[in-house]
Amino acid sequence: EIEVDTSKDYADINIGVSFGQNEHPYFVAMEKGILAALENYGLSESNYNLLVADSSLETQVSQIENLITMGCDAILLNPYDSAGVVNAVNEAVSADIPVITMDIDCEGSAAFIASDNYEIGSMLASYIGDALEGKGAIAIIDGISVTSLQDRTNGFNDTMAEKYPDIEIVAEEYTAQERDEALASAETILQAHPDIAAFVGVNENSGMAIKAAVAAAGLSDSILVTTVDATQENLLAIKNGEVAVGVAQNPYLMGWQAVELAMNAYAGQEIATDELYTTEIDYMNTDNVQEFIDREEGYGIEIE
Amino acid sequence: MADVIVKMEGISKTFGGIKALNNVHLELQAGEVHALMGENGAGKSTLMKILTGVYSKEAGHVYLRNEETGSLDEVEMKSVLMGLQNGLCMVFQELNLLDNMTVAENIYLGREPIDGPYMLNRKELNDRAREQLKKVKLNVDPNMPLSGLSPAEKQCVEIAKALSFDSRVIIFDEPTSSLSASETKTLFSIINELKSQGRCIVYISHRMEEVFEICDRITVFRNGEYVDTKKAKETNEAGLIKLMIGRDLEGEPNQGSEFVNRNNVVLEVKNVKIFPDSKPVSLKLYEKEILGMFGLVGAGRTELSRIIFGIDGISEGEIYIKGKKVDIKSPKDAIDAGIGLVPEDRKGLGLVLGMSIKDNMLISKLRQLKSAFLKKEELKSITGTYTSDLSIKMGNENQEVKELSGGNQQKVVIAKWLAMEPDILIMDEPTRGIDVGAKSEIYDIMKKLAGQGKSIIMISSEMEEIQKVSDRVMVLHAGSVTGELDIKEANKNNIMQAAFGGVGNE
Amino acid sequence: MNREKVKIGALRELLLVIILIVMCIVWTIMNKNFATVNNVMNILRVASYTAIASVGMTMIIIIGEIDLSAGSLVCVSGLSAALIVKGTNNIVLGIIAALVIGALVGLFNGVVCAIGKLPGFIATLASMTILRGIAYIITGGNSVVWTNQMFSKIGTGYVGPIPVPVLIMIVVVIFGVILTTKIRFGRYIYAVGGNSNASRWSGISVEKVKIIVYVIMGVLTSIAGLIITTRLGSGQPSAGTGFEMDCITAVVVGGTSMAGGKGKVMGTIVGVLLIATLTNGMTLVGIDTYWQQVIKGAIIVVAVLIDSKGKSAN
Amino acid sequence: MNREKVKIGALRELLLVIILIVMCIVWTIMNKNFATVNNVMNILRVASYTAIASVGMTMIIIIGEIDLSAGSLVCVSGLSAALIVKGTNNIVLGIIAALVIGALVGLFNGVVCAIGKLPGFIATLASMTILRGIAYIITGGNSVVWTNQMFSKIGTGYVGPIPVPVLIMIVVVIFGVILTTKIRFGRYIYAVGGNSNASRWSGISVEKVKIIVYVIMGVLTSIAGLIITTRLGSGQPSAGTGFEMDCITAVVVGGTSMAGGKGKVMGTIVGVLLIATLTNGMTLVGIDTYWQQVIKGAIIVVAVLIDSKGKSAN
Ligand SMILES: Nc1ncnc2c1ncn2[C@@H]1O[C@H](COP(=O)(O)OP(=O)(O)OP(=O)(O)O)[C@@H](O)[C@H]1O
Ligand SMILES: Nc1ncnc2c1ncn2[C@@H]1O[C@H](COP(=O)(O)OP(=O)(O)OP(=O)(O)O)[C@@H](O)[C@H]1O
Ligand SMILES: [Mg+2]
Ligand SMILES: [Mg+2]
Repeated sequence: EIEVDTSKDYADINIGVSFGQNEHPYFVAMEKGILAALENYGLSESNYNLLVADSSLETQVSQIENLITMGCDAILLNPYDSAGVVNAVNEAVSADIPVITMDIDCEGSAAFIASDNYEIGSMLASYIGDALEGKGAIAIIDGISVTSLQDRTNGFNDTMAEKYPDIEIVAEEYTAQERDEALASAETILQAHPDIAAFVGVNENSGMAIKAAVAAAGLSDSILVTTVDATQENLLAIKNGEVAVGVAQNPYLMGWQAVELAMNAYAGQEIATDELYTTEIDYMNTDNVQEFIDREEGYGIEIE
Repeated sequence: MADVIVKMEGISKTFGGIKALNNVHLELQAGEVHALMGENGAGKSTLMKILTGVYSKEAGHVYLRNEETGSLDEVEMKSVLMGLQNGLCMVFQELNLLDNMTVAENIYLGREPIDGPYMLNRKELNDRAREQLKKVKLNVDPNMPLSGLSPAEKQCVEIAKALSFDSRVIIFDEPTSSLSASETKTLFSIINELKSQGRCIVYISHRMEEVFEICDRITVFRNGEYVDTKKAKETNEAGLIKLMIGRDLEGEPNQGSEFVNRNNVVLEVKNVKIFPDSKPVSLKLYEKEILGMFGLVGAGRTELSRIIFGIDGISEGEIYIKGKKVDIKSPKDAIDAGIGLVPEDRKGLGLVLGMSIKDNMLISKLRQLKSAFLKKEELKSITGTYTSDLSIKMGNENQEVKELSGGNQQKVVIAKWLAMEPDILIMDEPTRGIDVGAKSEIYDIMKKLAGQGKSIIMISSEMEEIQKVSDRVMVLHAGSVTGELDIKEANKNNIMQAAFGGVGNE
Repeated sequence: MNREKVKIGALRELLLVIILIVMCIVWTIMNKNFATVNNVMNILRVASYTAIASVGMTMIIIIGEIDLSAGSLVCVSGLSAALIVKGTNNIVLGIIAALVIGALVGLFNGVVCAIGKLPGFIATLASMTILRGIAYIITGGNSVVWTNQMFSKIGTGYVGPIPVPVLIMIVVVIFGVILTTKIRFGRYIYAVGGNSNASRWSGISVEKVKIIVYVIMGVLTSIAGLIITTRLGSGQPSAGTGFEMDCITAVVVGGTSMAGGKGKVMGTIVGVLLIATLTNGMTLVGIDTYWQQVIKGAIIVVAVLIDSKGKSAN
Repeated sequence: MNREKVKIGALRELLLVIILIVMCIVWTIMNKNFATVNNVMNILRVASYTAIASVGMTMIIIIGEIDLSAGSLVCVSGLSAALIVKGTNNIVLGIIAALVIGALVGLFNGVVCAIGKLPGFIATLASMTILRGIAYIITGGNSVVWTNQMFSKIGTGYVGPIPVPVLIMIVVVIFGVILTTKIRFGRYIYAVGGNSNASRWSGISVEKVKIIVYVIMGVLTSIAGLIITTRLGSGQPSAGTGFEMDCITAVVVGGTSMAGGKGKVMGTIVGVLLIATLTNGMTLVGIDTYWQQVIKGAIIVVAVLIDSKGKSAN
């Protein structure tokens, strides 16, 4: 937990936020956390500036530059890619603006709040490996186009190769970033491999696309489907039994904590560079899905 | 024949199954003006395009005189550039200038004077261009964009460009079809000068009087075949026509039609201003009448037709059709009011070049058909009538219009408006580029239409044509009417006098 | 003569079809699952929404314009329908809303382009950006989920063995072919694209033609939007990104000239099928996703090259 | 006549500049940080790489073609340079490699388009897809990071108060203006775009002109790629996505006609600055990203509308 000096006057604080990708439920939750934390200090939307980089590193870099120009007191950054924002982050640092990274770290950040994407992939692999008792054929839709996806993909593949050498990945498509592409891939893969035991999605888009394709092919009973993130669609699908398992992160908490760190920096407190604040990641399945539904609804996110 | 500088032998060329040229030969001499004549689609332009390297030939040989040894050497003309380097230059039938560039840039395109290895020398460019423009007596700033020029001025630029190449052989493909009398005169003096310099000029035209005025020899083609070469002095108009179309053309002097119904005014234009600073114009067009409208370039005839057809707004005055005042705001309104217009600029305004002959002919007609669904048979019967009436030379109706010869394209434009069956047909230079045979067919059609109760305004710069078909002649000068003559009293003198702004007989 | 021309025309269209057939044979040999009813239906279903919007895009390109807003409109029309179905549970209302929005966006594009005299490129680039912004604003970045199972059937249902989207595609293609070849208005499309001045002088209201074509495009795009959204199972503010490029590619691969005045709806459909089959086959065979891109690019060039050489050879 | 035309031309260009100035005034009033040296340099730096490639894109569009591969080429050229600098620590080698790759891709596009007679749209669409695939294949999705600080200076360094990319931009713009207006070759670009047949018949090698313009475009794009990559501090297989659209938009907003034959490099630069200033101002003022998109779309339409009305009114 992060300690904050609540006696200070934060009324004039100006926090810049930059998300690397477009808004989607994951970032919506993160934003909710940010706003809730601000509110906790009696602050409002006027104390922060949210910019979304539309999956473009160039855009994100100029957005960071603009945040510096605006004289932000702290920047909460979800980098589109860790290596690609370094120069801009250094610029912020030399302007004495602390940068707190969320989800994906980068060099120069004052603090990093994360859930470990590699670990997410690894958890998916362990779950599948155990459920299939170490053997069988599976397919996966993953990707290397974004750091978070790439880490999950690596985590999954590494763990599979290490712990479950007898499980064969018979098909892999890097189309997880776009749902319609993922759906087309999933449908086609099921044509070639209707007999797989599990079909792994490493994010909401791939998970939901696989769910739809498996259902349409009438294979829901024989194929284990996975997904990632406690989003509305994922939670409902798990609740309905269409998806066997998901890994939940807690973006809301990430946002909340990032604000607290920013407050500390504003108050003149040293933030140890590179300190890692991890948020929990957990399995979600039919047994515990209600907990996550309740958690998210508690955050003010519509689920049911 | 020591002076032969070009010899073409056994030339053949087909376009997608159509035999455009079949075993044709031609010999050109230094210091002569050589006319090429023949019906539309006879292959004149194609032969010259083969000579200058635009098209490749399928069979045959081309020989050029080697200026050093004097011998005739066979050459394979691979590109226009190569043609130019060999002293062959052509003024194309269709304008080939660039609207987006200046006059000077057009003239020296590809040969711009440069400073050092790359730098464009604009001053030198403009100076040189001014020199060339002087030759064709065109008084425009070489630095102005070409798009600001009238068609006639553009044609002069094209000629100036050709002269600038300093070629041995200069080919003019219907250069006068958009020129008026005075510009034509200038061109002829240029041609005579070139001839005296020992150059060879190839002159393609459908205008007999021009051909006899300046040409030394005449070669006639028919249907892609060589027919004969004659000395101009040794033949005459009738003989040529016979060679060209294989029969005689009967021609009686025009007395005007007795059917013109002077009691029924079909179209009346009242006090319309053609140019902001000109006197208002009024005219009446009667039922069954062909009104010839003569004037020099810039007289405002085209402008007047644009106003009637709803292209340009009407600032002052009124237009009445069959006694009813009309407010025509667009060509669509005009067509609905029963007006058709064969425009002067067939490439830009008359045709959709990439569309089929059939579709071009039907495009204005379609809105009159009852059903929105196209009925093949119905359409075919419409197009069939006019392709045969106008004897359009083509492969088939589905061919793209741009593949037709110039004259045949013009026929398609006319067919398109005939198909629409307008009550009032305005024809702006309708026989531009059309051969003598087809011309007389078109005149017949016009007369037949008038006989059937239609009325026609024919804008023309050809005196002969005006005299041949009009029932009444109206002469415009600088945007106002300077003469109105019944055909019986109209002659070349009083028409010309009015055209120059002389005494009007309003 | 006449017969010869017909042959040439047929051969020209045939060439792409031949390429498509050859491709099918290759995939059949390489993977036993390719030539199954299921997989063919799969291909057709994936092709369906691109095909539907591409019918409109063909007309847009024939009139010499372009529509970059298709992808964003797919998204906004689908989202609106999803929001309405979610809120009211009334499918008809949702569908009508989507179509009306499509028509309105088309109207906007058409009016800016025809009356405002802006290039369609600019007009639709603007609406592309605006609509995408709106998509995120109305959803706040969230997915829109509905519960009405019937609504989902638009994208996922079957009539007999045939997926509903494929049926819709067939209807739209027939509509497109009739419109462009059998109807008076179709001639106007080609005329306007070939030479808009000459068309105006022939009594065609060029503005009206452009606007109508854009409205048709808008409506067809929103049909595609309905299919995509219901197929995905939720409304996504990011849906349809890059969709316009898929359509334009299909149109151009299908032999329609970007210069306007020329093109065929059936050619476009062959183009769509070619690309869908290629992607499907490569996935079945298990080619790496990014190698698929490389191969796809290469095959598009080769196919169009063969096609255009075949054309000019005649 | 002549004098009149010149006046019109000047006024026409002025209109966009006036819109730009008005916009700057608005932002200056609304935010104190706008009119600072730092921020202006920021705007110019963001504008620089788009401007550099847009100079090439202007020429491409003037010859009546298009280049969709710019975004992918930005990526591949930057990646190659990054890989080489990482491996050899030799900056010159890296830069040369990027430029050579740019030239080769341009050559490919140009040859397919000019000799293969494919529309530039298809040729570059294919290379776009292929290059993007290659970017992911050679990196495996990873960023490429180097240690040479000098290399990073290309994108991040300063000469006095002026960022290096801005200096490069100035050089490229001067090159572009001279090429299109002062050099003989520039006339050929306009000629080919205006009427390629008439150009050919005047002895211009249309093919050569097209190929050279595509090669120039390739080289300029790879310069943009070098700047973007070094500015980001790493080579990214996703870099440059959508970059071609930014360039095309700037060119068209700057008054160059998609129909070819007409356009000005300086107009394009004004277009780039207009869009960069708009984005910067909206961000500074704190407008929500998605509202920014809506406003941007609307302003592009309005600006081009005013511009084209101003043009036709004269
Ligand atoms: N590019 C082309 N494609 C197809 N056919 C063509 C092409 N150019 C010419 N033709 C055909 O070749 C024949 C000869 O045409 P050409 O233009 O040489 O005739 P012309 O004698 O110049 O006629 P005009 O007096 O009408 O200009 C015509 O039948 C024409 O349709
Ligand atoms: N008094 C004038 N005021 C303004 N413009 C004029 C005037 N006289 C001539 N013009 C211009 O001259 C050009 C030629 O006019 P128009 O085409 O109507 O003449 P025409 O009699 O049809 O001659 P042509 O034989 O060239 O067709 C037009 O572009 C017109 O704008
Ligand atoms: Mg001819
Ligand atoms: Mg006229």
